[in-house]
Amino acid sequence: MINTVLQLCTKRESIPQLSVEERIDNFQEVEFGYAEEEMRKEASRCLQCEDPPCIEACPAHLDIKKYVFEAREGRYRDGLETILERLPFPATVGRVCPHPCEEACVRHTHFDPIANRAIKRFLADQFMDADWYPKIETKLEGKVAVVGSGPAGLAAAYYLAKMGYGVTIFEALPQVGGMLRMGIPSYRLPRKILDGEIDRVKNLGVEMKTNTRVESSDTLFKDGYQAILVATGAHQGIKLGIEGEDHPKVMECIDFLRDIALGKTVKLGDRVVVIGGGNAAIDSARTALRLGSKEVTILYRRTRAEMPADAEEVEEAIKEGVKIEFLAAPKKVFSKNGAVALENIRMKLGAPDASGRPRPQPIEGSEFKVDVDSVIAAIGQAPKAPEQFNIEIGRFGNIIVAEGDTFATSKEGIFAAGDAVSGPRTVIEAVAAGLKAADSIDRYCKTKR
Amino acid sequence: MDIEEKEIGFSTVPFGPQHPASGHFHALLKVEGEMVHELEPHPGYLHRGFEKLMEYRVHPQNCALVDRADVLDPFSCELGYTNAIEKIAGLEIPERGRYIRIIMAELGRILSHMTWIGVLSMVLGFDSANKIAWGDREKILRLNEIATGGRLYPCYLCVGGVRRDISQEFVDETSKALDYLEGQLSFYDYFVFKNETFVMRTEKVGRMSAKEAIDLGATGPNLRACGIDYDIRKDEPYEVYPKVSFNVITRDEGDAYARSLCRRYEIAESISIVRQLLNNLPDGAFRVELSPVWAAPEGESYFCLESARGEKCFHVVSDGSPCPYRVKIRAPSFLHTLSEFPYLAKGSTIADIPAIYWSLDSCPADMDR
Amino acid sequence: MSIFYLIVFPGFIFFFFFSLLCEYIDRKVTARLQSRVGPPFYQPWADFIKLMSKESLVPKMADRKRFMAIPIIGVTAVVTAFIYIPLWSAESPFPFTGDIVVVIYLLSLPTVLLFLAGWHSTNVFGTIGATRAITQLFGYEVPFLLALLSPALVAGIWSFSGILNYQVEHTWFIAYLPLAFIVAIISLVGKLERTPFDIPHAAHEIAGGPVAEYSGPSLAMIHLMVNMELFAGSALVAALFLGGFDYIGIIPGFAGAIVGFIVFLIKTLIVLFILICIKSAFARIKIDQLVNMSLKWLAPMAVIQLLIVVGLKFAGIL
Amino acid sequence: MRKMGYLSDKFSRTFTPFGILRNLFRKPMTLQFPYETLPPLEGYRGRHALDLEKCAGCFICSMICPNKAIWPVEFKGRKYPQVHLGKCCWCQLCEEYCPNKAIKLTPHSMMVTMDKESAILGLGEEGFVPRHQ
Repeated sequence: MINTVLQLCTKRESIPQLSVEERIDNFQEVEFGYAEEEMRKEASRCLQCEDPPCIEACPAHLDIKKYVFEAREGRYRDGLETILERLPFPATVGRVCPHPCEEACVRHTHFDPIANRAIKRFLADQFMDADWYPKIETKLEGKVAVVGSGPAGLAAAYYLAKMGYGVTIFEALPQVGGMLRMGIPSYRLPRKILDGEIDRVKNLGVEMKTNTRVESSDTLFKDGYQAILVATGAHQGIKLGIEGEDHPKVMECIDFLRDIALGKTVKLGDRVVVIGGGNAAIDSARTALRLGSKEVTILYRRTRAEMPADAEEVEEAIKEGVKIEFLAAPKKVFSKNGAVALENIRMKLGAPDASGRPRPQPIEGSEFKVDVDSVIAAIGQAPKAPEQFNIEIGRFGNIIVAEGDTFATSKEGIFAAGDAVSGPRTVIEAVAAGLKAADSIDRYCKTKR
Repeated sequence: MDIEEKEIGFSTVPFGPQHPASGHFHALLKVEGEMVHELEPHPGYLHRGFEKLMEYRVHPQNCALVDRADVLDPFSCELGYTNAIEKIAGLEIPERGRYIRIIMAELGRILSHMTWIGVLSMVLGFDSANKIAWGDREKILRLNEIATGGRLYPCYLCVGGVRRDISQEFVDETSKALDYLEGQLSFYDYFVFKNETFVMRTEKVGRMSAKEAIDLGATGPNLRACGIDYDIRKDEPYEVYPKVSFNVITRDEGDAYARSLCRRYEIAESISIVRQLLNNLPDGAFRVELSPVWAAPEGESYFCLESARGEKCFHVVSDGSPCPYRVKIRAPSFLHTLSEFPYLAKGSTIADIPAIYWSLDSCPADMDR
Repeated sequence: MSIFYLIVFPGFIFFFFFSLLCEYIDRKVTARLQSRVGPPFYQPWADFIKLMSKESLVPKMADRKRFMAIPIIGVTAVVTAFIYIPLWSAESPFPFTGDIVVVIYLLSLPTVLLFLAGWHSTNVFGTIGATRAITQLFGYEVPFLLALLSPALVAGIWSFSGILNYQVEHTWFIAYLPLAFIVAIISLVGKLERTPFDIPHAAHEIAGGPVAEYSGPSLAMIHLMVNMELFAGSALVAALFLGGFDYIGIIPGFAGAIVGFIVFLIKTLIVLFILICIKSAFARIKIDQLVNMSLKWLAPMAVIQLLIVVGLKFAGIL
Repeated sequence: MRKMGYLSDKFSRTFTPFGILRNLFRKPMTLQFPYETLPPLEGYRGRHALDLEKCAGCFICSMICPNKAIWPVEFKGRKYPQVHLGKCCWCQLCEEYCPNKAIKLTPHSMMVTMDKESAILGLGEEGFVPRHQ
C-alpha cells in the first residue's frame, strides 16, 4: 500500500532523557525508552522497504523490517522472538549499539531515520523478567569451553547451550560481562539490565567460573572439552608514547573505567584532561564529571567530523559541560610538586592516512601548557595476546583466524572470536562474531564425532 | 437563450471555450449585428483547484505544482509561493540564490511577453508576426532548458533558494540570446508595432481611463498603459530589485495600442535588468538545504510580486505542519478577464473582442487557477 | 478539339493541378517569409485527398441538397471562368467579344456562394460570416470593376484578344495604367479574401465563418474553389496588365505558343508573389475599415485613372 | 503640418512591414523535427530510467511525487516503482529524494507513443530502458 506523503514527512519521535541537572552527579540511566504509544507511532513511520538496506548494514543481520512491523502491529512477543534468533541480549544492545542500521536507513538523508535501537530496547524491556525465553532444544553430550565472558563469549555460549552443548565460561575478572561491564559506564547500561540478560544465559545451564585464568589449552582438552573458544577481547590500552607518561596522575581509560565498575574509588581532582576521540574517551570524560570534577576537557588531534565516537554521545557530553579542544595533541607531561602540567601542540590536517582520515601534522612553535589534576589516555585499545594457548598472533596482538566464517585458529580445536580477533569493534559485531563462531564450533563438533 | 431576448433582436454569439482566440475562457456576447451589446463571462473551464491541491502537499511538491497555475509565466508563481513561505519562516536566502531567482524571473517575463506578442498578432490575423515571435521565444525556452532542465515549467525554485546552480555556459548563452532579442526588438518595431493594419486594429480599441482602470482593478501593464506608474518592483521592492536600476514604462492613452507598447518596452527593460544581474553575480551558496520534513512555523504571510500580467500575490497560512494550511493566489488575470474585459467589450464590435481580450494579456489558466 | 480544351489543357485537369501548385507556392513562400521551412510539395494534394475521404456532415436544419450543391457550383463557375482566359495566344479557345465581363462575373460568383453557404449552415458564426462576405463584396467589387474598365477603355474593346493584341503592339498596360494595376491588385486581395481582408472566414473571431459547418468532400471543394479562384484571379490581372503571353522577339509557330504560355505562367506567379507578400506583411482589418478604405481610397483612384485614360484618349495620345 | 506627418507616418507604416522579405534570403529558424533535433542537454529532465539493482523498494519516489504518477508494480518477484508518463510533471523530485539514486531522469525526450500502455513505463528491459538509445 502507498503511504501518503504526510506519513513520509513526519519527524522522528524524540527519545525522553533526564535533564542535565538531574544526571550530572549520579549514575542514573540517562535515556529512558519510548512509551508504548510513542513507539507505535515511530514504528509506523517505517516504509517497509522491499530489500531493506538496514538489514545488510547491521553486522548481525537482524530482521529489522520484521520486528519493526511486529512492533507496529503490537505483537511485541513475536518481535522479540525474531530478535532473539540472532541476538541473545537485546536490552543491552538496545542501549549501547552505535546503530549503523540508522545510517543505512533509506530515510537517513532527508526524512529522519527510524529509531530501530529504541524500538528494540522497548521490546526487550517489555519482557525483562518473562519466563518464556527459549529453552534447550536437544541435549548433546559435547562440552565446550569459552575463555572470556565478553559479548562474543556470552553470545557463543548462549547459542551453543541452546544447541545442547554443555558450556563453561572461564572469566579472569571477578565479574562476568567483559567490556559490557568494565568498559561501559552504568549511566548508559544499568547493571540490573546486564545482570538480567546474563542470568538468561545462565538459565540455559551455562556454568560461569570467575577469577580463574586459564593456563593452557591442554588442561582443558584433558578435562573433556571438545572445543575451546578464545574470546578475551581487547583490554590493553595503547600507550600515549610521550615523556613523563608514567606519572601516577596519568591513567589508562580502561583501567579507570574498570576501577569505577568494580566499585573502587578514584581521586581525580577538579581539572581533568582526557586524550582521544572515541566512545571510551567520551565515557571517561562523562564519568569524571559524575565523580565531581569541575572542569573536564577532551583533547582530540583531528576535528569533530572525524571523531569515531557516536554523534549523539558527543552532543550529550557537550550538553553536560565537557569542553572539547580540537586539533590538539599532548607533547610532554611535567610533574611540578604533585600537580601535573601537560604541554600540548596545535595540529593541522594533512593528506588522508591509511584509515582514510586526514593525518594531523604538528604546527611548530604552537605549544601551550595546561595545569591539570589528572590525565586519562583513551587513544584506543588493543587485544592482549593469550600466549598460553600458543596460537598464531598477529602484529597488534590480535589472533589470526582462518579465512571464511570458521573462526578456527592455527591450532586444531581452538577457535577465536570478538575483539580478540578483530581489534576494538562495536558490541553488535562481537555478538555477530560469537554467533558465527558458535555455528562453526557446532559444525566442527559434528564432524569430529 | 431565453425567449424575450430574441424579440429585442440580440443574438448571443459564444466567444467559446474551444475558440482559438479565447483559450478555454467562455463568454456569451449579446450581439446586435456586429455591435456587442454586452459580454457575460463564464470562467471555470480551466479551474484545476491548485489552492486545494496544495493543502495536501509538502513544500517541495508545491513548488513543482504551483508553476502550472499560471501557464504563460510559471516563474512568478514559484517565486511568489517560495517567498511567502520564507516570509513566514523568516528564512534568509544566500545572495547568489536571490540573484539567480530574479534572473530567471525576468527571463520568464520576457518569455511571457514574447508569447503575448505571438498570440495577439495571431488573434489579429497577423500570422507571420505570430510565427516569428514564437520562433524567438524558443531562445528563452532554450535558456530555461540549460538552466533548469525543463522548458516552460522550470520547477526550479524551492523553499530556501534554487535547486540547481547556473553554469558559466548558461551565462554566455544568455548574453548571446539577449543580444539577439535586442536586435529582434527593432525588427518588431517596424514590423509589428508600426504596422498599419496592427495600428488600425489596436488604436482606440478597448480604451479605459486611469480612474476606470483603478476601479476595475487593473494591475501591471494594463494599469501602466493608463498613465499610473504602479510597479511592485519599484514600490514594494523584493529580492534583489533594490540593487537593480530600471525605469517603469507608462503610456497615457490606455487603449490596446498603449498596452502593447508598454509590454514591448518592458521587454527592453527586462533585458537590461538581466544583463545587470549577470554582470555582478556573486558566487557562493545558492541554496539553504531544507528537507521535505521541514515545516514552516505557525503564521501567515501575504507576498506580492510583479508578474508579467500584473500584481500576483500569495496569501499562505501555515499551521506548523510540512504542508501549508491554506494558499490563496491573487491572480491578475482574474480581474483582467472578469472585470476589465466585460467593461471594455461593451460597445465594441465582434472583431475587436479577441483584440481587447489579448491586449489585456489575460491568461485563462491564471484566471481559473 | 474543344473537348480536349475543356477537359484537359486549359480546362479542368490542368487547372486543377496548377491551382493546387499555386496553393503550394503560396504556403511555401509565406513559410519562407516567416522564416519557417514550409510544407512539402505534395501537401495540397494530400489535404485534398484526406478531405475527400472524410464524411460530409450536414446540419440538421440545413437543406441537404442545396448545402451540398453550393461548393460544386462554385468550382464549376471558376473553371468556366478560366476557360476564357487566353493562355498561349491572343485568342482563348472560345473567344468572343465581352468575354472579360463573363470572367469577372464568374469570378465574383464564389463570394455570393460563400454567403449562401454561410446562410444555409444556420450556425451563428456562419450567418455572421455570410453577412460579412456580402458587405465585403460591395467593398471591393466596385474598385475591381473600375480598375478593369480602364484597359478595356484603352484597347477600345471588351475582349481579351483585343486587349492582348493592343498590348502586343504597344507596351503593357502596367506602363500606361499603374494606378489601375494597384487598385486591381488590392481589390483582388479583397475578392480572394486573403489576409488583410480575410474578414468573412476570420479564423479567430468567428471560427471559419461560412465554411464553419462544412467537412469532408464539400470542404475539399470549397478549398479547391478558393485555390482555383486564386490562380484565375492572378491570371486575369496578369493577362490584362502584364501583357499575358507577350514577350520580346517573335518565335513563330508551335514553339512560340509554348514560350508564350510559359511567359504567361511566370507573370501569373509574379502577381501571386505580390499577393503573398501582402498576405504575410499585414494583419486582418475590420469590415467597416475595409469598406471605408475601398470607397474612400480605391474607388476614387480607379475613377481618377479612368479620367486620365479618357483625357489621353480624347487628346489622341493613346 | 500634422496632416503631412500623419500621411508620411501612414505611408511608412504601410511599406515598412515589407521588410520581412529579408527572411527569404535567410536560413529558416525551424528544424524538421524528427530528422533534425536540437542536441539534448545532459541536465534535461526527460524520460525516467530505473537502476533495478540500486532500488531498495522504499517507494519514497512514489510518496514525494506531486501527481502520484509512480506506484509499485510486481516484477521478478519483487515490487518496483512504475511511472505513468501521462501523469508525470517532470519535476525531478523523485530523483532528488531517492536515497540511493536509483531512479533518474534521462535527457531522452522522444516520448511519442501510439498506444496508451506504452505511455506507462512498464518494468521489462524495454520499459525502463529508453527505446531509442
